Amino acid sequence: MTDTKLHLNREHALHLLREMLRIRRFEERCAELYTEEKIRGFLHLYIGEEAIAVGVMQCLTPEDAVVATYREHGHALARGMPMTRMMAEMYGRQEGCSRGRGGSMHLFDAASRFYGGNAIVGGSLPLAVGLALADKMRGRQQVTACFFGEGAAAEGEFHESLNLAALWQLPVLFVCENNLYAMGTALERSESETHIFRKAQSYKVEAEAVNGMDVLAIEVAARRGVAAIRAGGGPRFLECQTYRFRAHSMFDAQLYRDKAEVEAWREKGPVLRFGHWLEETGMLDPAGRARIEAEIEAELATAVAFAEQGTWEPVEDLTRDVYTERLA
Amino acid sequence: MTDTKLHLNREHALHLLREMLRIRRFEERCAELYTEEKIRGFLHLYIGEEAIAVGVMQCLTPEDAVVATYREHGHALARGMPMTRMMAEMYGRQEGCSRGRGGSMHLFDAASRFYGGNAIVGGSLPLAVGLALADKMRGRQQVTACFFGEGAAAEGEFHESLNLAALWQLPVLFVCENNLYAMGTALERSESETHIFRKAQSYKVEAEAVNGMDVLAIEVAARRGVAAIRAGGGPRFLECQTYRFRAHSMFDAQLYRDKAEVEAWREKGPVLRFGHWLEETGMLDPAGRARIEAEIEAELATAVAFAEQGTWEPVEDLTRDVYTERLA
Amino acid sequence: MSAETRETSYREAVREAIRDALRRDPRVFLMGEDVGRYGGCYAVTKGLYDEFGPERIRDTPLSESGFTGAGIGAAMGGMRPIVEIMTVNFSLLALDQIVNNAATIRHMSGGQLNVPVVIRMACGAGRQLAAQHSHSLEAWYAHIPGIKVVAPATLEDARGMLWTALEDPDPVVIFEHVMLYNRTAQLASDAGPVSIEGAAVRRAGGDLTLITYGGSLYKTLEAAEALAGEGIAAEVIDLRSLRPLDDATIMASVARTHRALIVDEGWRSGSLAAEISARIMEQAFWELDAPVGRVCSAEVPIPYPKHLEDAALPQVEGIVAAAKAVTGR
Amino acid sequence: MSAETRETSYREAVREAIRDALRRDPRVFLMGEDVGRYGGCYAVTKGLYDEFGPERIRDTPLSESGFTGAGIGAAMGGMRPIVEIMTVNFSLLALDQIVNNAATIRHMSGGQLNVPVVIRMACGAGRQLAAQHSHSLEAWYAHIPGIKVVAPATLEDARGMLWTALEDPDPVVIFEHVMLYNRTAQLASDAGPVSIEGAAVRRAGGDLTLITYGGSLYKTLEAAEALAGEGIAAEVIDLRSLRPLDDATIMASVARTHRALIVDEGWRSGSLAAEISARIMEQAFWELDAPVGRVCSAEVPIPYPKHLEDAALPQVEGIVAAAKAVTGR
Ligand SMILES: Cc1ncc(C[n+]2csc(CCOP(=O)(O)OP(=O)(O)O)c2C)c(N)n1
Ligand SMILES: Cc1ncc(C[n+]2csc(CCOP(=O)(O)OP(=O)(O)O)c2C)c(N)n1
Ligand SMILES: [Mg+2]
Ligand SMILES: [Mg+2]
Repeated sequence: MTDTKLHLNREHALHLLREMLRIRRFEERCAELYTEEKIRGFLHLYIGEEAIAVGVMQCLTPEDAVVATYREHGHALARGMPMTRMMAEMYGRQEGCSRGRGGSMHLFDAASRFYGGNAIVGGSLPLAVGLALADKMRGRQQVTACFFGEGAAAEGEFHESLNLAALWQLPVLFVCENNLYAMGTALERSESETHIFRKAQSYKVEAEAVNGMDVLAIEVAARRGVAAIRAGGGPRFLECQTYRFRAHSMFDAQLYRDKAEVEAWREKGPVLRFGHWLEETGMLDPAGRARIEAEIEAELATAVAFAEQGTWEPVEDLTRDVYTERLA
Repeated sequence: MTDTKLHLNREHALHLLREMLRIRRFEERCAELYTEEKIRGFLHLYIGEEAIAVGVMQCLTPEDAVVATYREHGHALARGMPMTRMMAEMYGRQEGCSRGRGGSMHLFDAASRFYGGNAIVGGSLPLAVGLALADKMRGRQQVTACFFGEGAAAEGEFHESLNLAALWQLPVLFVCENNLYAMGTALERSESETHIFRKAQSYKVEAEAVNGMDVLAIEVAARRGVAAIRAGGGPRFLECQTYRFRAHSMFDAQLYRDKAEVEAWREKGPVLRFGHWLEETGMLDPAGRARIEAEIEAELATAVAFAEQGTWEPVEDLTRDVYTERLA
Repeated sequence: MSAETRETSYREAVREAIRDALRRDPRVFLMGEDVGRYGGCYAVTKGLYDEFGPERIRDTPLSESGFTGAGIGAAMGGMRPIVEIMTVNFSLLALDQIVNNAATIRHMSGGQLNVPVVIRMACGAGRQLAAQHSHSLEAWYAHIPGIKVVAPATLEDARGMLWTALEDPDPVVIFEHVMLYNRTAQLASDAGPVSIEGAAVRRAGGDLTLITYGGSLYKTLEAAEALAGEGIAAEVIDLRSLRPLDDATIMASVARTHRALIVDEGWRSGSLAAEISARIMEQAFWELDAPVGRVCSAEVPIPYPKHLEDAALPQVEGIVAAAKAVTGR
Repeated sequence: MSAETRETSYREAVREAIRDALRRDPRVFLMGEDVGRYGGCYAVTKGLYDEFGPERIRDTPLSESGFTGAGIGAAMGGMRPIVEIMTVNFSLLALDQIVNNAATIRHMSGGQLNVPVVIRMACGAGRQLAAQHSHSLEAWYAHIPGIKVVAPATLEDARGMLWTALEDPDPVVIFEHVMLYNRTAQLASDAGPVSIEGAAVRRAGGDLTLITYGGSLYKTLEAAEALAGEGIAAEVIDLRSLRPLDDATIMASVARTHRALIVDEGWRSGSLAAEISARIMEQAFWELDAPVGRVCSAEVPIPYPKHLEDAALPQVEGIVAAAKAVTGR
């Protein structure tokens, strides 16, 4: 049985900070690269929500599966996908993790059981149910972690998936990233019941709300959930209360919310707060912080260089892998 | 404001019995006519569940709207649709209420705002939401009563509809006819939460469970619900606990349930029990009962004769009404 | 084909195919509404629940998108699910999963992930089930790159294509026309796998090519017989695979007959028949002695009464008349 | 056309059409995801929320089936809803409502009930949005009896067809290609209603007929221009209405040019182009001097990188080359 208590030593604490910072810096760079037109299509930033992916990923083994949305850079990085291949994907290079075909919204990595990168809101939940069903039927002790926004909770596929997972007691950890908005639609204008964890409970799924800005709280809750799932207790649900600091995508004028609201949330930011706390507790000093930043900057520089040097998939390969090529 | 208490006088009590009996006898005849191959396609009988349609319809005005499923003979009759045009529809005659094109599963009647007759499980709930939205936007005090089985509650469209109705506080009376089976699938094998009214509550819709075999209980609950809706209180939800005495359709070997279970429920039958009670209270005597039966038999004979004498829509009219013909 | 044969129904052939797959491969399971205790809405799976139990003959709640998506996920997770959608009309609820997920994931992931799911569904009209239960949407499915689509019309194909579909690494949709289930024929006890790519010539003839599939095959064969009586020798091609289409077989036949008629229960506009006509236009135009014809369903929601349902669907007389028109007789 | 004109974008033309409808008829309202406070995912409805308020510019939760069905219900209840589905890909979630309900109810109820709903959606590729956001499923919709389907390509049509669609007693689906929104042109301030049935000849020419619609119109016009430079006079037909199709305009043109090429962003197999090719086969075969050609999208889920997305879609050079092939030059 996995230990559900968090043994917070300095090393682990700094690991958490570093992981969140890697996401933050990666995405800040992506936003710049978008302006430079290196990255195109839709780009959805996770900035402000890093604690969730980082906290949850601590509790998964390499054999577990991860299913995410179009806002999945953070999950992919925290899952351990190489930043090089991710950045190459953002560029559309064939060295990218999806051969360049997916871009920002469709990061995939079979090796780390990272099943996307799904851009239909709610559409990935049934996939998570199926992955967990396969694991259960094959007698494996694996967990599928399924991330999605609170907006997805209104879709019929949420409903059907929660019911199936609960009915069949499948090993799914549902992680709802409640950032209060679905594009420009505030939660209270889209759900009659705004406590998403209560919606989950209505399927008899054990569910709780967690401070999504607190990486430690997330990790503790996820560890508890994953342990219960591995023990055969069926699905668990975490509603992580968070906030997206940036626009929905690069095309969003943010007419639907006040600057002041955004500012207030920024002050609760997961990187900011956790950084302060580490300083207060003496686990981190300015030199240590600078070292981490420098390492990330180096990783990012490598990733950008890798993407820049990447190549385009030949046009002749356009229809490759629509179907599996088979030897005659 | 409508009175939510039930003033049960003898006349009303006998009306309820008669209405339930009309449905029962109509459907028994339909089953025979199916065997005689006068009626074809799918035929789903409501036998055992009559109290629900009859109880609820007492609370509606002619301006209210009704939306039902493929198991809707009872609702159509209780709504006041002429048995003649219904039976003609069962035969596929152009004198039928849907010009013969719908058959058993698609009874429609614009005059009584009876919007089908819908054969996609769950698919009619969004229609009910929309009808109620129209009434609300047009400032009318009307209610849309939406009937569906417990099996529909697993569909995504249930989820989306309940949320929309609750969010926008729409005048819908949701009536779930929980007969414990969706075809051959028992409720506990299809829902993690088997109390359907609790599912409704999870959308913050006021909901209650009612004995679906007790026409008076249904009427009281529906009257309360309709009054609250008309007062602007948003949607209400009734879970009516009932049982289908017959097979799901005419093609069902009923492998999934015991004869004994069916028998036990038959003893709780709505017609049987209410009839006994009326006898006990002295409201009904054998002569009175015989009179009712004779009247229904006459109505039914007229209906069958009407259907028998009905005509086939000319083949040339096949494509008529796919689009609205417009005068140039 | 020297093995013993047995009088079998199409329904039984499908059931045998499922049973066989379940026995061969522990990764195979069947999932759908009422496939288990009820025995399947068209009684196809009767008995399998008792034989294989609730895990492998898995009844689902009414939630087409959810369980179809779960089948896709389970396929990615290493299983070989057979998802049954009762009829194609209900598959409208599952199209997001089929089109946005099953059909895209391999390509979109750069070839990393496969979705070896098989989705079976009944389709077609003829049982007076009216406008919401009588669709023929094969053309829709055949439009989607990333999935394969088959329509077994014979018992051999119904028996043999399922295993081939399960061995295929990509998603395969199998259409079973409702009017075929009761059809019976002799089936060899050792009937083996059948390819899911490639059409079959069901009758040879030199005067014109009749191209069809699924539920319309037998009407077309009947029409060919009637035409023979009038001295017109029709070749009948059963497409079997609707995606990919077997252009070679079609064009080879048209090169011999110089005339073609397509029989397709789909609504005429945007039918699969249109695609075949367009391909003949592109690949065999100079061979044609007359325009390619189509016999399709009338463009109406299918009505309930028998005479109108019959009038809405392709029928033998209509096929014969259209074939004569194509041959100029 | 003597009225004052103004430089307008397609986006603004759609917005003006919506505003006009909302002003004219109190039964009209707009409903969809982020149509209100956000201003529409493609900024089409920006400003309307402030002008008309939350009842008539109604933001919905993410629930395509639910709110599309609600639009259908509201239409039956006497309103004139405009339902916006952000893009056609998400409409896969609403197809049960559109196909099983909107398209059937009038016929199935014996003509008693109408469904005067208008459903608008963006479609098409070109913005590097990859496999789940770039569909062209017009062919699917055009297959369904009971609905009408239009694809306004010009500003006049975008401005004028909405009101006509709202006045139509039957369900109308309007496709707006994403690459059109930023297009600008002069639009008359009194631009009036436009019929939703009937194609338009956008360029006259006697050597071959190019048939297209929606986002492909401008590529096709460019190709016609290039062809003119090579001495080939191409006529360009903008279908505008995809269901019903305007056979008369197509056949009249083919009767003059004897050659035709169809340009359609849908995947080739089962494309709308196939239907048009089949109709020309049936109605104008004897007029043809060469097989009708098709330029369609490659049969792949649309990939993200620009060079592959471009390669997947019809492009001017490809149209020119195909047109030359059809003319034998
Ligand atoms: C089925 C579907 N409908 C609409 C969209 C367009 N869309 C993309 S993201 C989004 C908002 C989703 O909100 P939420 O689930 O809360 O996730 P967040 O973006 O806040 O992380 C919408 C409406 C979509 N991708 N899929
Ligand atoms: C979307 C859809 N899936 C499947 C069916 C086939 N089907 C018809 S009725 C039925 C059972 C419905 O059960 P329930 O909602 O409880 O209603 P009941 O028949 O018990 O009145 C099923 C599975 C259908 N008509 N629609
Ligand atoms: Mg959100
Ligand atoms: Mg039931």
